[in-house]
Amino acid sequence: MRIPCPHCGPRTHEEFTYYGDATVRRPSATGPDAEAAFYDYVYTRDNPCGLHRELWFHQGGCHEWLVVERDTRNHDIKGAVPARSVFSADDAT
Amino acid sequence: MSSRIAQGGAINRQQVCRFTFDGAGYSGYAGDSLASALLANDIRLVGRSFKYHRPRGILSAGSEEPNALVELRSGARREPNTRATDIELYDGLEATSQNRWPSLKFDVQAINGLFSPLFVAGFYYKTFMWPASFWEKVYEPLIRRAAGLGRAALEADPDHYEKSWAHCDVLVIGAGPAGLAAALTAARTGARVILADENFVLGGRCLAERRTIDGQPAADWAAQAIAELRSMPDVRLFPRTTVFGVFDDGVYGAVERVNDHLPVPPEFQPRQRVWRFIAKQAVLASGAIERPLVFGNNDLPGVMLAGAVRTYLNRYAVLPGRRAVVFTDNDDGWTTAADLVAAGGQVAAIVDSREPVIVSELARRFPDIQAIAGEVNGARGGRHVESVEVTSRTGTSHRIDCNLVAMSGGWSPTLHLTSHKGNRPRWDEERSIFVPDMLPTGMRVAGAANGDMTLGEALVTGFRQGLTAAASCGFSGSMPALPRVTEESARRVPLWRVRQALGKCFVDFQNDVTTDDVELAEHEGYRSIEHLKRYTTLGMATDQGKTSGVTGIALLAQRRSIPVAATGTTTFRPPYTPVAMGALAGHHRGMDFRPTRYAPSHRWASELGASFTESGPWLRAQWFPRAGETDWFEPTCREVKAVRSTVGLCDVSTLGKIDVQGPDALKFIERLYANNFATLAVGRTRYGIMLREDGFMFDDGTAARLAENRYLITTTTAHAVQVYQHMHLCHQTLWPELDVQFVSVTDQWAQFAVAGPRSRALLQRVLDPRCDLSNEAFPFMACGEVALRNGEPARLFRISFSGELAYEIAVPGHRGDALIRTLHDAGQDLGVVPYGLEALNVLRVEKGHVVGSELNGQTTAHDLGFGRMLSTQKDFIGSVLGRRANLIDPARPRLVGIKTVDRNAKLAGGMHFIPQHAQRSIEHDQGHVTSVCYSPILEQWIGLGLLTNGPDRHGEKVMVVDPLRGAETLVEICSPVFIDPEGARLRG
Amino acid sequence: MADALHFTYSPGRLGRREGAPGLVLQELTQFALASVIARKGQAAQAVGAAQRAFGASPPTTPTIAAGSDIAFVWSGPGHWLALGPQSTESFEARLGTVFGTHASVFDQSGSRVLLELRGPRVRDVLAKGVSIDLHPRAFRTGDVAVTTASHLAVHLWQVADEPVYRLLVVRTWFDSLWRWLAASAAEYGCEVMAPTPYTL
Amino acid sequence: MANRYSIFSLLKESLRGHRGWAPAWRDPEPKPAYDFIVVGGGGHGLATAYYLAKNHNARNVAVLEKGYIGGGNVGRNTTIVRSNYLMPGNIPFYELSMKLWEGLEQDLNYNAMISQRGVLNLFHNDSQRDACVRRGNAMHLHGVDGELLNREQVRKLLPMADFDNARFPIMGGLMQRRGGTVRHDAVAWGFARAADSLGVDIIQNCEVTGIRQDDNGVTGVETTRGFIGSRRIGMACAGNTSRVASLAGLRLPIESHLLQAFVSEGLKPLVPCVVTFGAGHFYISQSDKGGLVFGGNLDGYNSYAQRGNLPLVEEVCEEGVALFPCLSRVRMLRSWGGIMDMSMDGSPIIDRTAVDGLYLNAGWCYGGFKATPASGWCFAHLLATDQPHEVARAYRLDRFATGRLIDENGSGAHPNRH
Repeated sequence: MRIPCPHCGPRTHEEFTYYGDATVRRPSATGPDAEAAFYDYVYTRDNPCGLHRELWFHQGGCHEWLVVERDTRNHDIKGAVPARSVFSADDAT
Repeated sequence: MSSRIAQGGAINRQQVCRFTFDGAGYSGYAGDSLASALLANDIRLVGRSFKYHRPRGILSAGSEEPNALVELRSGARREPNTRATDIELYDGLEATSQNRWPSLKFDVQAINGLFSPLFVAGFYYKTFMWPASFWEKVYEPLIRRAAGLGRAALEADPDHYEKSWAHCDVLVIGAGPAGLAAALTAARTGARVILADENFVLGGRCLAERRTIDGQPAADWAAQAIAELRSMPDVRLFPRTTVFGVFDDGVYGAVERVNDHLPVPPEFQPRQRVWRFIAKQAVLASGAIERPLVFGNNDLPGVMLAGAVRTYLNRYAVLPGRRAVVFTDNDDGWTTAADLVAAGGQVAAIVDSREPVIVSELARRFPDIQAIAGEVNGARGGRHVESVEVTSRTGTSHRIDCNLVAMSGGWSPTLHLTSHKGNRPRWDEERSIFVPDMLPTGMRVAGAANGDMTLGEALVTGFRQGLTAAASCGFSGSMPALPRVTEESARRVPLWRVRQALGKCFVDFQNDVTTDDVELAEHEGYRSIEHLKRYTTLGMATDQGKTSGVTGIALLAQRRSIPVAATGTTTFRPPYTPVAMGALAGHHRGMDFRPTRYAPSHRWASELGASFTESGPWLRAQWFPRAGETDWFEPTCREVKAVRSTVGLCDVSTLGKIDVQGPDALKFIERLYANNFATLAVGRTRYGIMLREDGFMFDDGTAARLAENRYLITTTTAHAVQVYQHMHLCHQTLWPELDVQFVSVTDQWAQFAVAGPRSRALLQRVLDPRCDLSNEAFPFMACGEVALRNGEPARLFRISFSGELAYEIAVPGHRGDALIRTLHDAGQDLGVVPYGLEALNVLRVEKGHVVGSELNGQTTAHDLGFGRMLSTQKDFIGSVLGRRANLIDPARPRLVGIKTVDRNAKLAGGMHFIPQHAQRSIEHDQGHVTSVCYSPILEQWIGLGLLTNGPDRHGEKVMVVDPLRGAETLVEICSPVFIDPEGARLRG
Repeated sequence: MADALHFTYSPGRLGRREGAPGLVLQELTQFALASVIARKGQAAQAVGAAQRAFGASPPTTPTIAAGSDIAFVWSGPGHWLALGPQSTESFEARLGTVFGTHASVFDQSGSRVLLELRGPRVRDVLAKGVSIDLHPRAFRTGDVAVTTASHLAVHLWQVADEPVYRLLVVRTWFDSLWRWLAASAAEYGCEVMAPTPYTL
Repeated sequence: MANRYSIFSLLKESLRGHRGWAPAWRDPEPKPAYDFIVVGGGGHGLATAYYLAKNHNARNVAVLEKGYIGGGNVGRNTTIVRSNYLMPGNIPFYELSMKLWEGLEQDLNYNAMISQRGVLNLFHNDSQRDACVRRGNAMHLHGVDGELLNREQVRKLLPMADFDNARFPIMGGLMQRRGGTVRHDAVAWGFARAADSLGVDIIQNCEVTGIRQDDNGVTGVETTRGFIGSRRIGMACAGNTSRVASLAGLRLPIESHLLQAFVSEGLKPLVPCVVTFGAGHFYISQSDKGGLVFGGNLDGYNSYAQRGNLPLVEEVCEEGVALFPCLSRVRMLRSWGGIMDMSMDGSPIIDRTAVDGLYLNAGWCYGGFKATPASGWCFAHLLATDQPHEVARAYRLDRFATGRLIDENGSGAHPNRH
């Protein structure tokens, strides 16, 4: 696979480290259901057969985390954006 | 060279190549393949089949060859299962037949043939079950010896390999007429083109046919095309290069046989090179593979694919048989008859399985050849075909003497690469072939690979696909004038098997799969094509069913009375042809298997004769033996004692170091670490633990507050990369709002532990005298910038892993070697001693510090005695799930110290705790010993372990058992801190 | 020389002995190096500060920008490696003064080894371990790649059209990189030059 | 009715052209309802159906398979069986599996070529040795065989291994002699034939597209061949567990990952036992046909594609050649890819779900093949009795919430690192 790093250009996926689902969000540690929420966050996954938004770290490049949208059926990559932008946008909303 | 035709062919008759086969000497010419040279020397029997050990000859002239497999070369360079049809002849070539004993001609296991009624598909699933103990002892060894094909070398491969990357706009796979045409039009647009072909000569079937392009021989046209391509700067030609796999996003794997045409690669050159071609577009022009016909004894040497016969005639100038019978179900077979006649061979008959009307129409063109509308029922002969039995449509039978049967069951597009990404080909009922359907992104297909079987179609589709591929990359050009070519026809009426067979009809030659096997499998319910394949092993030999797959599918369809399209296909997977593992490994073998990381003191340590060991990627000094010390034990004890009594030096640069700056630096590390850092003052260092979000221990280390908004944190050697990545993850996805910057400075700082009662004295000699190291000015856990005597800057940390008065001093990486030498020299009269990992381990076990064997990913902070460090005042990674009842359960195995009750007894890591007097069984398993050492200070073996309810059991005696090695001993549970529990020494 | 951990780097000819070397390589020494990372939201200000002080704008794309004596090698968004001559003055302090609150500065002077590579086969050698496209249509003088060479993290940039490249590699990995480079260049012949002080 | 397989029946049939063999299994139409439905006609599903019929006398059982039986991971693995585990929750289960393997052929009357040629885990440094000792001792305390070999013993067994020029020299190995290999396809077919002969309906080309529930739990499944009713439904569809479970609204601690495996060209005997390389992630054995069967790590990213990429292929070959330098000239013949149910702690799940009557057998990571008989045995027990089998008690779904994890290699909740 070649991941289109928005900073470095397309690179072989060997340069990246995979982390997994980019749609889960770290819950509040103080809520009454914190433990259940963290269980969901840490352990359960949609694991879709199809488009998957996932985190990759450009370990062998710019050291940026990316959110890559990729089809798990055929590995087609739709795009990659800096994780910072995705997760900062989350904050804004 | 009795079968060599006097003239013609793409061989160099000036360059004779001598070679041996089974020890006997022969000769051929440069440009020959081993197969053509064998045929030229009238060698017809080349190998034995897998199961029945039947005599086998040469079926094809290419990489689809199932039969003619040999062991090439000898000794450490022996290569089993090498296709004679692929090997380029070189002077000194050495080949040996395989899978036969004692000789190729008299193979004892040919007796298997007599039992063939027993050895049907799946027979082994039905027997060898009784008695149960006989399988491994009797049956399996017999089967294993009989199975397998060639013998692998046992010695290390003396050759080297490498891997490389190449980028292009258009990759053209196959340099036959379609591929050359595609490369030409693409390259003329200015696009960057790579043209690769598995053969050692580019040209494909242009070299094998007597056809013309614009009035000139096809081979000449090909030579001109190649010359033009060679003249273009952005075109790269790769002969001897098989594109073996298609991977995601335009990555194509290829292997270039750089020097396989030489006895030994020239000095400094690789034997083979794996290429990763990165192509925006690809044109697949891989041609087609001819199908054998299925009739009795169709595996006899001398029965050959008709197209291969033409290759031998036209490209290699070899007449594979003097008297031939051509058996075909299509027009192309007739071309072979014509070529045979043209080459001076005799064609005894053409047997065409189609309607008499077609046959007689074609026969008009060959007035001298007997044409029979009918079929070959079987071939006869011992180790070679001697005659065929033929039945005509009218019912008359003939026996025709011959020593060559040229058979043609039509051509199957070589579309393997179109389906490597999971796309399945489509059955074209009209032409009775599978054709590419959905293609991998960026791939197009031209010529025979797409079912366009004639030369004219190959050129047109090649030109067109080359042009469109280039256009997709933004390059434009125009179609050249279409050349005039010899007329030909690819009409075919498929004959999947003869109606009446004499003898075994082979579908998969190498694996000895016959029509009977296919029928039996279907009968027994193995009806899916995948079941059929797996049950009969059809298509699973080294040729991966290149000549048998389509026939197998068609026969299954016939048997099930369903259309071929409904039967489906098996999946083609990389590699297209087998690839040497060495080529895929490339440079990364032996000592270069993985990179080695050297600590800054490495040269100094090796000068001192240190013994080194792997620590992850690092090579670290294990101990520093002195004259007379022969094992690890003496130097280790000596080094430990020195640290406890004088002063020791140890390179600790391998710890991960991350420099964290910015206004939110404190907030950031507060969230990363489980313990409190808010109260850490500038100029002070604190031990810290990190958890994973699931609440288990992740890593430990120290954080030094270098300035108001600057912290230097350390990680364990093992987790340095993971912690750094984790910090980025946390910053970029969890807390992007934090204004914090950090970078790994592991390599920037060479860092040495100076440990022992005289460490202060030693440091005072190397530091600027103005530097105050007194307890008041620089107490335990202090940190700061200092200067060396020569004025160079350094950092000093008063931290101690050994439990002694100790410091760690850091200088920029390139100054590390100088500093360690300065320290070592300056401390000679203080008794300074370098110490290695073994002593470091003893020192830390004596102090109860945990390392990787305790931080093993299965332990919690509570397990390791850090429970009280966990902050309850803040949220940090792991704070929520770390509170789960099961993670803080006191009954979990928790950290303890152990010492042997018998002071002479030894301990070993991995022993398990069992209560004294309890049975040595799992119900009584209470944990395990994580770390052990011989403490030269306590003069006995001690250790650390994880014991159920451990901290509550100090003073109790427990067995530690090692049933694996038959050892056990009684230990006393104690605090993990064996030495100086009050910490007086390190504060000294 | 003594400051680097070179087990195998020694001037002379490696690999094929006949003919002109396919690769010429030389270690560049006596440089100062620092990581510069812009503070949150301060990248533009950091760039401006550098432009004023050094005559070089730290680039926002993978390129290198050289000023009077300092060059900025792109290393990631808002992240550069500043490369300058060695001096008695602290490089980190010098940069720190310029960047002030716009960027954090981390001395890296001891962390890397810098090589210069040239020769008719330099692209072929690099292609054996570097996965990016170095064809002149894709990678030109002034371009930077933060990538891997034989699985080791490197900064690679082109300094002349011939082409000439510079390769910056982590010091403790250098020996392995060297072994790969020597093996990859062997078939073309490789001339190793004596180390020389770094210049822009 | 199926014939009994033996040398005698084979001889008899060979004399009459093998015309008398009965189909190994029937090809029945689905009935409107069954007492038990097992979703997934792989090794685990077929074994579950077999043991439901054999151990629990269930006579009305269907196995629903979306493609052809044995087409998933049971036919796409490296055929290794072993019980050399570390964690208390795992050892008894895998040991039950080992014992079932040892009697399987007689039980099924199908030769699956169970070959106890030994499984040798190499270690290359002190801490790996200690970890092997810890594991070997845990095995011994469970009554499972294991032996520690030193460097010289390993050299004698594997003279072609690299002892002289290795980046990570071999120090020794942990050998489980009862471990070995099994002919993978034969496991699926053997269980299918035996289950079929006990009346189990094996329904191929029948994909489950929905799971119907009422207030009392599941009532059946929608399939491409219509609705099929049942109050006890077991999911044994590793690789696709998340997809099938999502039909019942379940979200699981599982990711689907890709594992490639490889086979070389056929060779005369070379590798005498299963060997795992400790300085990487590589394992190798030799099949009865002579092919070297080997594999390595996961590709590392979520995938349902059943095919992988080149870097992993290269890595595996690097490891193979580093271990046995003579493999350099051996050719890789074929690669394939399977979808692994990677659970969050690397261990499986055999448990009830939040939906009554719907049971889960999942999360086998890449260890599912060796577990096949015990998984079927225990899952059948759970389906038939609604109680976990004694050796599978640790495989609870709620352990991820409670923290009673079974994390053999301490990687935490990172499926691709297990």
